[in-house]
Amino acid sequence: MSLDKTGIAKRIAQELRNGWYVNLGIGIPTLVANYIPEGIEVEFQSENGILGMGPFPFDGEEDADLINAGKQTITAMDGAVYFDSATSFAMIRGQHVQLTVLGAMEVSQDGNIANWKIPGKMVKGMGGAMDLVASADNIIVAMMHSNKAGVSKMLKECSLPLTGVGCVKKVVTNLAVLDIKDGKFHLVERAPGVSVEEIVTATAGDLVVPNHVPEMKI
Amino acid sequence: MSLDKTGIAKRIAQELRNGWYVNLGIGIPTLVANYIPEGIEVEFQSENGILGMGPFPFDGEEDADLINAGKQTITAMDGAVYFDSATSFAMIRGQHVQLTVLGAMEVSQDGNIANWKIPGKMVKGMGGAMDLVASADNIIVAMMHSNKAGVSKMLKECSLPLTGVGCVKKVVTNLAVLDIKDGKFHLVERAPGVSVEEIVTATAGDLVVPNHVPEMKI
Amino acid sequence: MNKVVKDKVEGLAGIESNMTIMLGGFGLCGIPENSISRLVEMGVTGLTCISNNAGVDDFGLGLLLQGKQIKKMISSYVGENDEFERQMLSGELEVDLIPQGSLAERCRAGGAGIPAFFTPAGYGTEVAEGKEVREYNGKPHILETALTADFAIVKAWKGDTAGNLVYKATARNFNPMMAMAGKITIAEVEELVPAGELNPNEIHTPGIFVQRIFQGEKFEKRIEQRTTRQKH
Amino acid sequence: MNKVVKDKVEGLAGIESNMTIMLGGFGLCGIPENSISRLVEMGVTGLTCISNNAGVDDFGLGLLLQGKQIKKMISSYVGENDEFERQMLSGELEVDLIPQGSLAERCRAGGAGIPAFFTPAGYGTEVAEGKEVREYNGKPHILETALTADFAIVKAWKGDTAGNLVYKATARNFNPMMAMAGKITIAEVEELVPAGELNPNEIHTPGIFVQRIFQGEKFEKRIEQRTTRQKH
Repeated sequence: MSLDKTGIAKRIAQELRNGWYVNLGIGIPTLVANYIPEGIEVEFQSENGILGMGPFPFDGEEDADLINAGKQTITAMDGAVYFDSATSFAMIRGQHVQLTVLGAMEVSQDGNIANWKIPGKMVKGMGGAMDLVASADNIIVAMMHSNKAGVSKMLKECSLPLTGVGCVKKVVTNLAVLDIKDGKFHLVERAPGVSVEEIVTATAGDLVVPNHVPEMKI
Repeated sequence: MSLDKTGIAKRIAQELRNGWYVNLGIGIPTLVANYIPEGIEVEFQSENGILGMGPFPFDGEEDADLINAGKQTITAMDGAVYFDSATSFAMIRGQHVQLTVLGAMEVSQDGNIANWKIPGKMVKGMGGAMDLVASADNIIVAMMHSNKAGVSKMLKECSLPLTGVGCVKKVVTNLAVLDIKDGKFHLVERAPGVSVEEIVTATAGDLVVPNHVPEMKI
Repeated sequence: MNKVVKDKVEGLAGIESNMTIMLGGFGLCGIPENSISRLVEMGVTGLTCISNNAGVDDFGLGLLLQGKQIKKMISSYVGENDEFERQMLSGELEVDLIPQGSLAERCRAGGAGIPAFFTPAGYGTEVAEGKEVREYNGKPHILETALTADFAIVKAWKGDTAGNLVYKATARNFNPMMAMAGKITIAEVEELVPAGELNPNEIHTPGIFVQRIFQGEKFEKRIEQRTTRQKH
Repeated sequence: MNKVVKDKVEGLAGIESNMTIMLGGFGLCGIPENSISRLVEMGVTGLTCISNNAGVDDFGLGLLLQGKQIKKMISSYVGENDEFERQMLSGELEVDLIPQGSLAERCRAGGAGIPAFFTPAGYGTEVAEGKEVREYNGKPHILETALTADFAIVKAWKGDTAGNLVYKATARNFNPMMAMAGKITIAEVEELVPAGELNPNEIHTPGIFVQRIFQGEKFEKRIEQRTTRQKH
């Protein structure tokens, strides 16, 4: 049984390490904040200008001047700080943020990622994604293994305009955890109840499968 | 009778225009702040991080955390603001400061200036001077026309290591006001009681002298 | 150094068709609402707008899009706006999409007299097309140039008569860099106080960057994504 | 995210001879006094120090110069220090003099992941020797590269346990940029408060840039040029 979005978020949350500053993209990545493992303290950076982002405000306590990069109303934790966009990307580009989690439309086996444009159809813009993927040493992509039409998003080469090249090292999907190295996908874990065959079938790029593929613990 | 340092400062103060932000260097330039013409409002920037610099503090009210670029204790006017060094030079480099007044060891007729180093003898460093002269559109040099040995500081070419090239457009000395254009000094005004001949003699560079040279009004 | 102008009418005087204008804000947060409404009233057209986003259909820069006042948008993210997408896909609207960090840094550079800088963002993508690539620390970087504007319009929480500005929370975003990069910078503020009332240690934008300041008539401060939780 | 260390001993642990260290301050204003005294105690030598100034003979970085702990100084202005001048002119001390604005911007760039940028400062002078020149807006600019350090040591007025810092008046100067540019950044503060006590809108250096923070034992805060006027 493949994971739902919450499951993907829970699995990614296991990658968090104590003391990390973390930038979570819109969508599944945002959910990661809800599943921080016990004993782990991290601080969330939102690129529109807050470090120490807290949970959504209580009903009636929203502040139009306090939002995250997804334009959602939020709160600030004790020890939070606000800053301008140049400083925000100084943090990101200067590699002061230890982990970036973001979504993707496509990922290729050489670590390329596409998530900002479908020529002639959809052009929302890259927002901060190009800065994030070009800068961060540690990027995890959170996405469904295939699109709604059942076509694999784990490719030999991306077909859509790129967001960044050679930058993705780990992907967590509804089916599996994959590492990217040496120009190939490497199967690391499979979702509970998902067979290696299912993952192989759903992966269009080259996939290295070890003899033993452990099941995720969620 | 040539001007003293105060006289030079008074003459330069006449160049101030309402609403200008002004950076004053160490030495004679600092004195300019004492002679702002009536009806003129300017604000002083000191490159170590204050805009709206006020007079020296009263005895006993010095604050070690509030100094100017000459490391002197100062005060802050109403409307003052503190900022970091990068922001300070963003103001300077970005040409938000309308006038820079600084001292010099030598000035040449093509607008070059030297004021930071005497090889083998004195190396204090350029501080902010290189940024100031390379950035400002409007630079006035305040200096004595000749050095203590009587050697002209207004030269065909600077002999000392340069601080900036082609940047000085006006010099106010103890003897005269000179403009620099077309690769020559141009005599604009003479100090009260100083003859054109004295100025010609004290100027080693090419000097254009008009028929009538008015006396400064101080 | 009094920078105060009476209102948005006086504040935006001199803005003409075909000019380049920077506008602060992220989404609808920290946008200069009063000035945008004035731009609608003025009816200037052919504008090049530099702004991280393009508003929503009926608020923010969306209002200028409705009136076809914008010729070109320079932004990082332009979703949530159907009219924008329609004009862009039909070719009526020129769009230059820039990585958000590069947009912020290019505005800062414009204000700081830095004409160009290298950044890793966008290397290997269409953003890098035609741009110089150079390797630093074993990583390719592209050369990006500074952005400036005829007018920058920013929105602050508090401002003083000398033009010093304080922003609130994440409404700060692009406002400080854009304030630096305008040939003329206009600030609309929620509260205008006499010089000396703001703590000089707590000012975000020094008044030297601001040429005109006025207190906005009315701030709707619309929320784009109202997300809340229940009290237990 | 607790960044607190006990004292200067714990704060400066790991600094070794021949490392590159950035130190905040302008003249003697805003310098990390307690950390400098600890560097003297530690006796580390062969240091490359990046600091706008070099202290005076018996205070600030002058103390490290007395003990010949510094191999190289990267600064913009080094007057007011006889021992410095002696070591430099005799060739004992390497000195790299950098325009002040370029120094500030190079530190910021180091912290911000900008490996290089163009600036007009120093064009046509010996500072430009060997550097690439390019014309922008009709004016020549030189390419300057980022500066980083093994350790950056900064001094703030107040700090919280999360490493957020607030500076006072002109003691801010180079501290914020250097805080960004250290691989490890150490902050000594006059007052250390729990996270949540500083207003998040008024913080100058976000805690993300600071790895260790401690409250200094004692701040002499020596004044270099005491200038005053009489009350009338």
